[in-house]
Amino acid sequence: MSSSELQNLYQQVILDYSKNPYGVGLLGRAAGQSHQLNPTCGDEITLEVHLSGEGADRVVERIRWEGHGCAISQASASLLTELAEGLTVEDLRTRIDAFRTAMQSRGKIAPDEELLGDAVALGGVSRYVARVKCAMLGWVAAEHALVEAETR
Amino acid sequence: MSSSELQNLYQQVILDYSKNPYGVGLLGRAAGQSHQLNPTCGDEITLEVHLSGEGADRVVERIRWEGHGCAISQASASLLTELAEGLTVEDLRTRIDAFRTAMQSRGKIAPDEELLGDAVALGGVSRYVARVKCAMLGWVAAEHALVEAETR
Amino acid sequence: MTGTSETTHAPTAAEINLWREDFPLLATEVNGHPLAYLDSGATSQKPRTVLDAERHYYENLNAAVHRGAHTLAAEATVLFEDARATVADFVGAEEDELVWTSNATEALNLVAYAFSNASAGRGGAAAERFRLGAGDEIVVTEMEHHANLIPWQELAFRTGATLRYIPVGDDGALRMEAADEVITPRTRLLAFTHVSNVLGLINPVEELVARARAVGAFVVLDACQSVPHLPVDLKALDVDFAAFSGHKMLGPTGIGALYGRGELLAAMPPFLTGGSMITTVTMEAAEYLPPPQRFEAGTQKVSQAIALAAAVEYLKGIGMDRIAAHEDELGARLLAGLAEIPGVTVLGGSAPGPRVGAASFDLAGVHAHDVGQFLDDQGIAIRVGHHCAQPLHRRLGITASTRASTYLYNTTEEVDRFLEGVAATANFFGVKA
Amino acid sequence: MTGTSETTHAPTAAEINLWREDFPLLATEVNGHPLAYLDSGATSQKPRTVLDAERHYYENLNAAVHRGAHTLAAEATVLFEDARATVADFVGAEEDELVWTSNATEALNLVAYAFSNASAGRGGAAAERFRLGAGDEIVVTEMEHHANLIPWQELAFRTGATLRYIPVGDDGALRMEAADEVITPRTRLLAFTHVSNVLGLINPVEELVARARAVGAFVVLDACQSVPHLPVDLKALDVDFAAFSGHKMLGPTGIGALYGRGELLAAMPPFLTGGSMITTVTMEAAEYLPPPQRFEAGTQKVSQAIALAAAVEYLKGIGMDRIAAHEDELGARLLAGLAEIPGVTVLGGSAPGPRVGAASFDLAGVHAHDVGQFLDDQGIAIRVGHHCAQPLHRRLGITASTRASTYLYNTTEEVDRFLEGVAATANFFGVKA
Ligand SMILES: Cc1ncc(COP(=O)(O)O)c(C=O)c1O
Ligand SMILES: Cc1ncc(COP(=O)(O)O)c(C=O)c1O
Ligand code: FES
Ligand code: FES
Repeated sequence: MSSSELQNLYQQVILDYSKNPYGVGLLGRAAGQSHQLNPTCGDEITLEVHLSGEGADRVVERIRWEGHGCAISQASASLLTELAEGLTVEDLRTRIDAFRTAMQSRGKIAPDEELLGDAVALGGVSRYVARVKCAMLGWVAAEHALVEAETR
Repeated sequence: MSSSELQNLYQQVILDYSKNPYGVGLLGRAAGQSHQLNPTCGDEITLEVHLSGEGADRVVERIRWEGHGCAISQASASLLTELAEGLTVEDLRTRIDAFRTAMQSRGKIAPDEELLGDAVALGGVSRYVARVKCAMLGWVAAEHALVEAETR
Repeated sequence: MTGTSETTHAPTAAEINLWREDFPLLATEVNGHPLAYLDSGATSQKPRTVLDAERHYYENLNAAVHRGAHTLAAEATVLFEDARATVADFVGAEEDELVWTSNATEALNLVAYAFSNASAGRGGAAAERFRLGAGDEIVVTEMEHHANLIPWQELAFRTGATLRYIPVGDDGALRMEAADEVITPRTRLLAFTHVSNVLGLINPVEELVARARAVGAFVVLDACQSVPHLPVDLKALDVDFAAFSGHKMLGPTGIGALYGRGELLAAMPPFLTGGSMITTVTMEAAEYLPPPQRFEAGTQKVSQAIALAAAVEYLKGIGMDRIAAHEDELGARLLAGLAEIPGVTVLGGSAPGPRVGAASFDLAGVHAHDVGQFLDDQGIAIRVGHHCAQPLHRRLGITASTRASTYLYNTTEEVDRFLEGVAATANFFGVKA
Repeated sequence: MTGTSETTHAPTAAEINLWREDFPLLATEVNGHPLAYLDSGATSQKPRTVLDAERHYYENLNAAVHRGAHTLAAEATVLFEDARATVADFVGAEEDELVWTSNATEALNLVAYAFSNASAGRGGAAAERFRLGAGDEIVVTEMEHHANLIPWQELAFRTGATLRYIPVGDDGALRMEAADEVITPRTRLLAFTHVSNVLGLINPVEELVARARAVGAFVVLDACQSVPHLPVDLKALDVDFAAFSGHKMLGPTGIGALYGRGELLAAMPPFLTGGSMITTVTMEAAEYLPPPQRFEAGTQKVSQAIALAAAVEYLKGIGMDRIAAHEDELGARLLAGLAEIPGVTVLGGSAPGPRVGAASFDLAGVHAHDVGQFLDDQGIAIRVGHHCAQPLHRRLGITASTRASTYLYNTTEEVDRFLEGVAATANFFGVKA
């Protein structure tokens, strides 16, 4: 019944992660934390980055989050969490940027699999302007949490 | 150069009265007074009705007024003043009503010469919605002044 | 259920198809499907006559109204004021009781700010009745649209008054038995919605007005969702103020209206100030025109008012009772259909009517935006989210819902397509009954 | 005299005739004569592309913006925000520094009420810089349009601040030497018009801004008569806020804009409240979105914003420098011609330039409305009255004046017809030199 574009938007991996999200549950005492809200729908996320190491070698140990939202936002936060583990802070930043570029391209730029791994499943979102914020919610939270970690 | 309609609007009697208005100058101690303002242009008039007699026999002795405005408003106040002298209060009321009816008719009802005398020269005004207030200014002031005279 | 369907002939499918032809946008394809527009609660589509009225104005008469004496300006002024008379008459008001605003939100803010200005001493003795302060109470309901909630919150903050509210029950309806505790002699103003934009429920106006009158409170009615869909006579409803929006009733964006009882508008200090609303201005102070001009500062929404009057003529041509009867049928079909889909909970679905042709629902475990995406993929346009009523959603235990809302141009086939779409979505996401 | 005419080629008569064909209304006959529309200072005529943009929107995309996820709504939102970007860029602003309002009057009221709300404690610590009270001063000028005067009077009344003004001289120009006495360290806000709607004079923005900056005052620019007629870069002018109206720049009625410096808008409490401007709402309080949404409560002026962007594209297509050069020529012709008519006194006529293509005059012994009537009889549409500037007229010793104001579509023949008409009117009424 549904179009191939829609099936591309709701890929199996997205449906799976939305039902079984990854990394849910805050631990506290994180290096950085951020709360983000999507004003169109009222959904929110709170996200922690836990780091180890110092300076340029600082590494993301884990991300934890809590929140509510649509399938896309929940899957996206899960995919981010999975992707981030073990990356340096700089690396994660680069990938967030790459993800944003793809999302804001209105369907013109496919996400780079080398940088984004399974998160390329979210590529279809960028054709749906109204849903880009859903996909970005967790990633924007991570970006802010990293800034917080730095300025603390 | 100007159309016959315009010449009908600015008849000689109107031009004459606008240059030499009749009844200008307040006397004070009037039975009724009213101040009216035309909000479209900011022009104003203050008008007094001086009465004699009592009850149903009350007669308008004279009207006096002061103000500024366009040729039509000045001529109209003058014509009203001339018309009113010697009429009973009831009579003047009737004529004000007749004048209003003609003015608001959008060119459909000619003023009644028997009731309105020389003021029929203002008949052309009713085709010009934006100018009806000009012609009515003095007459509305008289109407209010009569009400004031009554309620005092 | 609107009280009109028994006596009025609902339109036939053939009639509706004729009306549809007046609405160019309804012929659009979306995502490869014919558009089924079920989002009129957010904004309605426009018939050609409305678009033509606006264009005709700009091509033939456009000029500044209530200013200047040239022919175009005079004719534009007549059209503009005729439009006011048409719309005022449509809701049972006098001409000078209808103030043009840019939307219903601004109309509600106008009242709130006029009270606020009166409370700051503006408007002299005549405006004393509008002054609020500590100890005074403003009452709203828990089902209000943000437009009929936040202006009162802010008014309370500015004046020191207290905001209270009539709660809704688990079934989504107003808990009228609680109203007696909330509406007290301290209540100065009661603001509530005629029809909930989420639940589609028609509130008991008469009862609420009676309670407000009993304590001497002003009544503000949010008529945004009633005026477009039901015959409404504001005088008969006996409210003091009412607000509605043009874009929800076949008119253009950028225009709304405030109804105010004549003697109240006449006593109220102005809100927006500037040109076209004054008599005399010095560098020190200004004197203000009587209503409605007092509340219409600056260049007027001329083409919008004229187009809204054309919309009202269109609605009158069909008849509001027939529109209500038609939507009543569609609404009943919506409710019955949704009740059969596994996992669907209709918000306010168990509350006793009356209601208009709109329903919002929750689909267990599936976010409203995902439901909306599936329907959109099939060309079905509905609204998802909190519908500017966060407190009501929170009260009902959810963040967002999916709303289908109908209008005169919707068909039973569109409602059925919507119901099938929801069923298929439930199925796709594996929702269990 | 606009500083552009030396370097820019003014358009030829043939070019202007081509532009005229884009404006359907200009082909109208009025009272048996071809219309000569010389009232663009009040409101401008609209090119077909603007009307088409609006109609195209309603026929193809109309939906609620910034709400819901369906395809139409998403596309409408993109168009709406693109329109904002277009108009913001046109005046040298960033997208999020441009707030849609219903006209310039509302834009000025928005600033005044935001200051008022800050003064009532709203907006928290960030808004402290906007708080006014006794001892604070607001400065305007004696030539302001009521829209840039009364909102400040009312703000002063509400907050206890004092309103002062820069006087104009006998020649109608601002007495800049007096400005130093009026603008003092007590001055918190200076509001003035870029171009006088009566005199056509362009005020010395740079000088006034410098004085305001020297005392730390905010600057509000009324750009109603500049943005339609001159190249304007609000960032380069370094003002804090500016207001202009769509209908005066080829756009529809019902839309205007407020420019606000980003960091100021971000710190300002809201004015109108309701839907589409919040993040979280409880029954007790609301949290607000960042600008520009924070200041755009309720359903947006969608079709109007899109049409205004089309108007801006049209203006850009011609080039504001060329429009200014053309109006400069027309204005010079107007002034020179009026100077030759017996009994005519041009308001501000003896003040040194620069000015736009507009002039108001007094005809000795003949009321402006009578002059207007004679011109209208010949199909010449001009404006008569106080032009919403009563204090300026009073200062110049008159109640009303007659104004001719030009735009890109006016021809030298129209100006000449106007001048002949004034001369004939003077003759008819027996005006002596
Ligand atoms: C200088 C000036 N300021 C303000 C305004 C008010 O504009 P609007 O009536 O569009 O709000 C006008 C035009 O009427 C104007 O010319
Ligand atoms: C019940 C109700 N009140 C108020 C509003 C606000 O109307 P607008 O956004 O047109 O100002 C709406 C619609 O959004 C509504 O449904
Ligand atoms: S709909 Fe809220 S995050 Fe997607
Ligand atoms: S124009 Fe003012 S009274 Fe006629």
